[in-house]
Amino acid sequence: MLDGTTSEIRERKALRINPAKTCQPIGAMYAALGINKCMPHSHGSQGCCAYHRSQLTRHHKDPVVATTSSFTEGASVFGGMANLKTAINNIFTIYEPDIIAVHTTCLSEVIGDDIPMIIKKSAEDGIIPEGKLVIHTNTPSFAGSHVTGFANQCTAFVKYLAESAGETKNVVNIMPGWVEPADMREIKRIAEMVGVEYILAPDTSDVLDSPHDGKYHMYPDGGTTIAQLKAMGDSFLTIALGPLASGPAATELEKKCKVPNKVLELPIGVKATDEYVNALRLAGDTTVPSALEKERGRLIDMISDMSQYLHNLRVAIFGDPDHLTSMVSFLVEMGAKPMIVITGTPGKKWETKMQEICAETNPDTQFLAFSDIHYMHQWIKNNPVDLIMGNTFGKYVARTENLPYVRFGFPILDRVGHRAFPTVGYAGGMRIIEKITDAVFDKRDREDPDHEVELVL
Amino acid sequence: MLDGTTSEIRERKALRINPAKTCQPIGAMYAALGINKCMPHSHGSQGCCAYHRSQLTRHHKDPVVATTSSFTEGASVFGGMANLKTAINNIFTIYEPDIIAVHTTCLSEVIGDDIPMIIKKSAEDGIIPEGKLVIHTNTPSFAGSHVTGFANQCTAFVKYLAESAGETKNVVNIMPGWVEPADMREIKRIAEMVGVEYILAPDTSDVLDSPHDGKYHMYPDGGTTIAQLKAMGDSFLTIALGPLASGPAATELEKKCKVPNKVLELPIGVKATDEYVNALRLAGDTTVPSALEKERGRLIDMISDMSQYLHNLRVAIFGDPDHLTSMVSFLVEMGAKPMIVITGTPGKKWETKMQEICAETNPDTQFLAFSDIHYMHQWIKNNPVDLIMGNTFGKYVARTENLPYVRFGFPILDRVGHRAFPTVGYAGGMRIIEKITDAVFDKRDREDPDHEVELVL
Amino acid sequence: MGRYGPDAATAREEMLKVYPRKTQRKRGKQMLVNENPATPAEIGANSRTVPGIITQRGCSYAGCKGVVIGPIYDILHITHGPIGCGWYSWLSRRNITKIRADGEVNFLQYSMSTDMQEDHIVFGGEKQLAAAIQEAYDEFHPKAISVYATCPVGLIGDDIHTVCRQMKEKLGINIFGFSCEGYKGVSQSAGHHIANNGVFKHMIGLDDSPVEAKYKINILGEYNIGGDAWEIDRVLKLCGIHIIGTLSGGVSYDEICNCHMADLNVVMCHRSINYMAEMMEEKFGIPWFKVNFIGLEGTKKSLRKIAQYFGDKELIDRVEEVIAAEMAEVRPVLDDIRTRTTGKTAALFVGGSRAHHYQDLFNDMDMQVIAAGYEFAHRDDYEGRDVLPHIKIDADSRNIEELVVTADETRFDAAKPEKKKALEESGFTFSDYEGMMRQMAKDTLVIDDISHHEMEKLIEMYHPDVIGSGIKDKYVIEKMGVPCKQLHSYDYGGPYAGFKGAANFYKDIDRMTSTKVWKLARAPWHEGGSAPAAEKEPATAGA
Amino acid sequence: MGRYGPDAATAREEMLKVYPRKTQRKRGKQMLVNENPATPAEIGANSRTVPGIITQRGCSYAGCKGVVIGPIYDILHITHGPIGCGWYSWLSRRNITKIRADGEVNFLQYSMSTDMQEDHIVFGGEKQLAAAIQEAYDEFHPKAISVYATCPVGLIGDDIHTVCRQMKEKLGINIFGFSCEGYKGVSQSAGHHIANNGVFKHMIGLDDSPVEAKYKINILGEYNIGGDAWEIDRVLKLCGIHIIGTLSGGVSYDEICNCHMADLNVVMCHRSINYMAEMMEEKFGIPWFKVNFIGLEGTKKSLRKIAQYFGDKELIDRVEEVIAAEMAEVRPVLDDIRTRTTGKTAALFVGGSRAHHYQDLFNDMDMQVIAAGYEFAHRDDYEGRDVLPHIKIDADSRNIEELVVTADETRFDAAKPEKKKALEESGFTFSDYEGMMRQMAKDTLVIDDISHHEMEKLIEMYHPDVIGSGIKDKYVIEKMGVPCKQLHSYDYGGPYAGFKGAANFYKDIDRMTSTKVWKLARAPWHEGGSAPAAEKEPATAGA
Repeated sequence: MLDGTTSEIRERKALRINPAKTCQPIGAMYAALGINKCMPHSHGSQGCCAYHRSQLTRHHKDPVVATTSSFTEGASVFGGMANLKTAINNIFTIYEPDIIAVHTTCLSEVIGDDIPMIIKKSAEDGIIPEGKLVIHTNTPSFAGSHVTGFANQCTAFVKYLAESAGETKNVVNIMPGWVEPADMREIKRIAEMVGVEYILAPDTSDVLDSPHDGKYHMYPDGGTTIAQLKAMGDSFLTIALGPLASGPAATELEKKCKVPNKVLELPIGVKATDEYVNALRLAGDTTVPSALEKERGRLIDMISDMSQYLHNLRVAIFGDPDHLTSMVSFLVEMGAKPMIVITGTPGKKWETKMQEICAETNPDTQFLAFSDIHYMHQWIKNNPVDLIMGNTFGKYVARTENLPYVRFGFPILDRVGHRAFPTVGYAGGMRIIEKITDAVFDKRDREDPDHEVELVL
Repeated sequence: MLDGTTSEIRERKALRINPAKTCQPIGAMYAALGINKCMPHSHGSQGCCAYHRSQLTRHHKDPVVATTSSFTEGASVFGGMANLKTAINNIFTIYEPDIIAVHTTCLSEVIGDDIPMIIKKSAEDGIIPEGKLVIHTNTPSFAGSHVTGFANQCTAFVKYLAESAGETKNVVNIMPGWVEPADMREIKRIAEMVGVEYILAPDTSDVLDSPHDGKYHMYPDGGTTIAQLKAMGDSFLTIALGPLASGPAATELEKKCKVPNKVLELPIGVKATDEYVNALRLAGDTTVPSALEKERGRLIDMISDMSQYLHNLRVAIFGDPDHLTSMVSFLVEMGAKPMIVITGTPGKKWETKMQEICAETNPDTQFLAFSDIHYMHQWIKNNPVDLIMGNTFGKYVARTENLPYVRFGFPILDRVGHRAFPTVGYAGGMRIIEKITDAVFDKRDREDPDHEVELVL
Repeated sequence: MGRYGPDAATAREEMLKVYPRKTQRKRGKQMLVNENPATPAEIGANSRTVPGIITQRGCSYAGCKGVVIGPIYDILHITHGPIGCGWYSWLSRRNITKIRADGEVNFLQYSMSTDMQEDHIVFGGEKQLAAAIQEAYDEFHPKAISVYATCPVGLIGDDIHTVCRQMKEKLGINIFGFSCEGYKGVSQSAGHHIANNGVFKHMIGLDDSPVEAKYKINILGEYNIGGDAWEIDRVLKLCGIHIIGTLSGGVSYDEICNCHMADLNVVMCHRSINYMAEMMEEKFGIPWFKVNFIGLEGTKKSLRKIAQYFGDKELIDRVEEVIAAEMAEVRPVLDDIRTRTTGKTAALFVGGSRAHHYQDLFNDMDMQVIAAGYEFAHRDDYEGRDVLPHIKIDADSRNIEELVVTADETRFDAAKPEKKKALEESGFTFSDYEGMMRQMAKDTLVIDDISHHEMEKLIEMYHPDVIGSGIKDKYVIEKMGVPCKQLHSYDYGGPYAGFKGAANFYKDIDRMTSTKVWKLARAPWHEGGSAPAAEKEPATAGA
Repeated sequence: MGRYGPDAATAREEMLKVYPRKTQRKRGKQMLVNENPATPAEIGANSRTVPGIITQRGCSYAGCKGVVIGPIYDILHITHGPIGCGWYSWLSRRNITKIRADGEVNFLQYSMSTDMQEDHIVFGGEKQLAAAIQEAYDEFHPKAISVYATCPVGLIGDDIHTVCRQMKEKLGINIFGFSCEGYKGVSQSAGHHIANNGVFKHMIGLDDSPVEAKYKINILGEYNIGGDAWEIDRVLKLCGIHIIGTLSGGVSYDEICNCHMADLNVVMCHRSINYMAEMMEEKFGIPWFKVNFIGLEGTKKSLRKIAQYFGDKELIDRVEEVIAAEMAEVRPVLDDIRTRTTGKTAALFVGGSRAHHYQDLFNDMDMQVIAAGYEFAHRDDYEGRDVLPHIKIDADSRNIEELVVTADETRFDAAKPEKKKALEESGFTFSDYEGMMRQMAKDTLVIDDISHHEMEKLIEMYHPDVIGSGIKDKYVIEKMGVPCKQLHSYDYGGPYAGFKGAANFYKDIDRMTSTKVWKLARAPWHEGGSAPAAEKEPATAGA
């Protein structure tokens, strides 16, 4: 496996090998799926839409519907207006969504299609039915990454929909960042436990982990409603989880509707979850209920019980910036040693932040944005680690190097647990500890000499 | 590993090799820990108590306190009354429980100590403080198994404490069977979702998975209260989960206080959970909330998505009868093939029931009660399986045969997840599917030739 | 009402009903009732997908890089463009392969890309591409590098072919590019054509080393999904027939360069590779005919035809022995399973040949295919190659290069066309393909580029026992309680080709159509009558 | 107030305060302030645990089967009794071992039991035991079988020794039993004595094969937890000293049968095995002295003493070289860690020798041991062997057999006592053990068989930086924010013996006493002042 990968690291300036990111539009599609009765629409060649749908489907093992402008060479030359207008007409007629969320692709970006103008024209031409909406975001594939696309789509919801009716309501907006449907459910559960009235946007729970009830629902009973998206302008606070994925939308909402915001890290691990809980508590002027404190206490207990195994556990990890920030912090909390941390998404600021997180305990940790899995693999060949964490693609590295592997991030195409169980929150922390210790001990139980196999840990 | 184990199976009538059960008293201790401010007391040699505490501690990774009559040879000759009385005095004085739950050991059983008489004598002698209680159960180690001991302790709660005040209350008693603290919490969560007022007894959640808050609480904020145990006599229904572990207590309660009961299998898997939920629904004359239906639907979805991998997956499994009944049913539901099912606990009736469960799809499944892991191992050497499930001791078999292993049952000494996440309920079902698929695919990802390693499943 | 649901014409109307007028007209042409299988009606295949329709189709890049060239394991593949296209085509098509010798690198495990950033879009990406090729060479020293253009590359005017030529000269290895921008054509099909052209120009004929084997053939249009090519190879080997190159499943660069040394090309997936068969015949004289190793009948027929082509009694006899031995193994499996599958129904919507070939497997199982259609095929794949002269080339196809191929002066083997002619005179057919519709039952539905809406309606009306489709439909179909077999990836099963593959397929379909999992969907408290409280809450059922 | 908390006498009073009068008196004798370390006060060790007190102690079976005999890997061990005892002693003590040759079976991986049922209790279990031995023999063909009696066996009067003798004759392998019923004695200690007797009677001296080595010793009372015995063996091997038998860690049956061929016995755990050392000296003349390979000073001293015993300059020099080389490795580790551990405190409550020996490791780290005590030791382990003549044998000890051993007529080596005498005249000590209290600082607490309550109080009052204890206390201690190092199992770490083991221990203690995990215990909303809403909810904090 990966037999061409050697330990000799050459500087690469032009060739990306085994990327740790994909392009913007899939992020916009994922975010749009978190809106109730929303049809994500890919304005470009139909291959983009096919690829995004396939990957999201393989990750979630659930239907992922989205439409495309199905560009051919003609559209690429003459512009995509006709295609988009036809698409809008077809979509509303056939699939009857409440809203279409158009995102661009590198193709329509390079052509320079003016989407707002096309939407305006469509409205004028009467192909947008009364009460229905078409919104858009620009998601050029040659900038940022899939996370940027998610952030852009979230920002577009605010730009197009959030309104101040004038009266501030006792409601908190929660922007979850790009996390799993199960994570979104957990983020809501925690907010409910703390007793805060909230709007979560977007919300893919019950949409991309929809129950099997023998029927197909194109628009499952889930997702943030348009009414909620509008009402966000009247909330008194936005808690934005994940600076990269949620920060821009929160900033936009503050600009547009004067809703102040707290941008927090994703609530993965003890401290990041504490910050989320504390923010909710302060927002709601309420107290943290005993049941939630006990969950927290069980996580602390598990960390303390396992700390001898977690101590100085050398971890190589790759993924998306927001995920990595919190996960690496959690690794530090549990006493593990992040050795190398890689994201494909560009981000100098992120690198600096990561250095700060590890400064005290792991000053030598390698942090690289705009890097790739191949680099991480080569680095590992030169620097031993005990564990690798990342999305499904990392399993090839783990296999090659015979190292324990914990799946984390997007996409996970070859396991099912991420669909059902959150990584965020205190329960998510326990899940991560379980995953890490299972991976490490499964290997030991298998490979250690007889006399080192332990009955107890 | 296990190099003495050959494929040649000889009939054994006297020698137990690698047992799939332990003795009664530990079950009584576990059940008693599920009562608020209760001190379990082992009436016998202090080694029993030490062994039980050690194993429960290693399983739960949490403090397990219990006292012992610390028999020496003298007590063995002259009877244990003096020891027990001294113990009762010391326990109430030093550790201040509300109740002491005495269970016997093989030693005190063989001696023939009359515990009720000793308790009576203690009361007369004034060493049981006002308002405090001492109860007892007989748990001879040479009959049944640890599960019998659990059932006996539960029955003792009813015998000693349940009362009919005359007015039947709109409350359901739930007897959880011997499941993990996390399972007990899940059983409560489901009852709350369905909207039924209940008393769960015993309840080890928050006791044996107590949060770390920097303090030690000998009696954590958890467990069934004595008031609740008493009130059980006024409930209108008992739902007893696990015929072996909970059935006798439910029967006793019916006999004593005329509370009718439904004895169900442990709610592991779809149908068994359905039965629990349905029993709650009917009891509460209420409806199953959408959120719970969605959990159910997510489990069905996961089973359907994974069915190609679960189909005809050959499983060898050992454990406790109630656990096995439901888990084997679940395996059948998901399309897997239970090949051999072993318990150490004696039980001809159980064997018959198991045959019925598998009759349609797996008529050739081997079911054996009063058997052992060594037999299962030898059988596997003759009959290939794809997966083994059982407690920690089974991992040696899995290692020897290089088979995927899923930990399930009691005790689990070498992993942490069972502390945090339930196996019961729909969420528990998803966890089991995750565990099984992870185990199978981890092996494939590791061992399959390069060209068979799949990116997606 | 037809036997398995409404009659096909009614069903077709029902599916079309919801569409806006123009879309209705367009889709109407792509949806036929197979009224007269012997003389198929004209279908509007290989036409643009209507924007806004939820389609299964992908793009030209996917067809070129993803399907045809991508599987060649020892070419180092570089996607020139933003990161997405290279990312999505990374190991996602299940082209399994084995390296030929220790020390070789299987580049399919790698995703390489120029990861174009905004400044490349603005200032051009040629330098980036040249540097990427250099870095790839330095890192891996491959024998060949292939470059794939993505949408923006064409628009900004990067000349990838010049870059490739220059780097080829500089590095002394084979380097070539494909202008397979995603917007070319109307589906993956354009990419297949572009790929065929490139393979023909840059690889075919590079190595004239003689191949020591009595019967030498190439399998064209076989991509080794799930190991199909290996099963075909296993069977052919048993017969004594040697495969030089399988284009392009589990194949090596060297094998492709050498494959013009074959006596015969047989074609599995007509759609994706008929160009190659034609061009190799023109240049080298190698005749071709269509085969089908999917399904027992097709496999037997194909083996016999190959044997007849070579004409040796020994080979003909050997083939019969192999067939007899293999059938003895698979027949009991089929006989058992058929007791459960007889009379069940299937529908197939996928690819450019599988929707046709897999009908044979269902026929083996005595199952009825009630509807079928391709994702990206052309009229000839539906109606047969006899329709070829009548196909009008539209704007979208016209911009795909048609190579002008002439006989190779030194390497054209005149004996082959002579042999072909002689065989044809004895009734043997070459360069033939009858298409899907001729094989389908009367009054079944034929739907090209089926849309999500049509699929939903189809299931509502017919509720087939199984549907063959792709990943984007799979969970839609299964939510409705109908099992879906992915025919692109085989749901990570397979092989399904040849004899052992057929047995695998039967078992999988048997499992899927016998599963009880769908029965779990309804909770007991929703079961009619028995659960009194259930009535209170119908709203939660579909929640 | 003492330096680290209340003064010891006050602390002792505080711990005793809650007890009922009789219990107070009893416990008072087992809790001392070490007022004059040079002349230790009398401690009430090896006395009964008061019923109802939460104790760490186990039973005689645990001491015999679990500790002393259980670790011999190639004896097949059968527990005669109900299932529990065999189950709990299955792999739960961390006696790690390696088989000596391929094809051997490590029986420690098995739990074998007669699984007594009610009818055996009623009608007697001898037949069941005989059948079990037969079945075990048929299944595994071991070289020896050992049988352990559990509580009911003694009460119902099964004669296991006769059954063993009969089966030994029948099967022709060594079979012997231990009457180690759980109620014997007051703790595991009784089981050690019973085990020593059995090993001496049934194994020691069975094999007179000469051992080719210049310096031959046995290590007694070393159980190879975490590989301690292997580290000791590594160091001794470097010195040129050969271990015949390590009783009984990682040892084989044959090694024990042959170990009377040694020149010298050195004793690690005095409590569990001093009987054996005495008996071997009486029967074979082999002198013994106490060593301690836990801690750098102890290890160095022990090596030097062994070398001095043999008296060869070559060996004495070699030992110094080894010490120098090993110290060069471990010293930098210790020097670094000591910067963090100096002045930190520890308490140790465990076992029968570890609570003493591990104080050396803490001393190495410049940590203060503020309190210590054994779980099952006798007065001599606290006060030193000079107290032995003054110990009154109570009822619980009297019923443990004292073997009467005399010199073996043919095998007693008279040269050894002569050598011993000569060395003693030059100031060398044999058969010595100074006990724990002499080593402990003045006014520290010495607590025998510490109870749960006393442990809680101790932590409340002193909050030591680390406590060495066992599994039953571990999580109690850690809930209070104090790390607990299990000194029975080493928390599945180790080795801690010798030089490399010392380094392991320093690292583990450094990690544990430096961990920040306890700081996570308090949620930020409970931090003083900064979180205004926190004040509303103090009730939930301790919930």
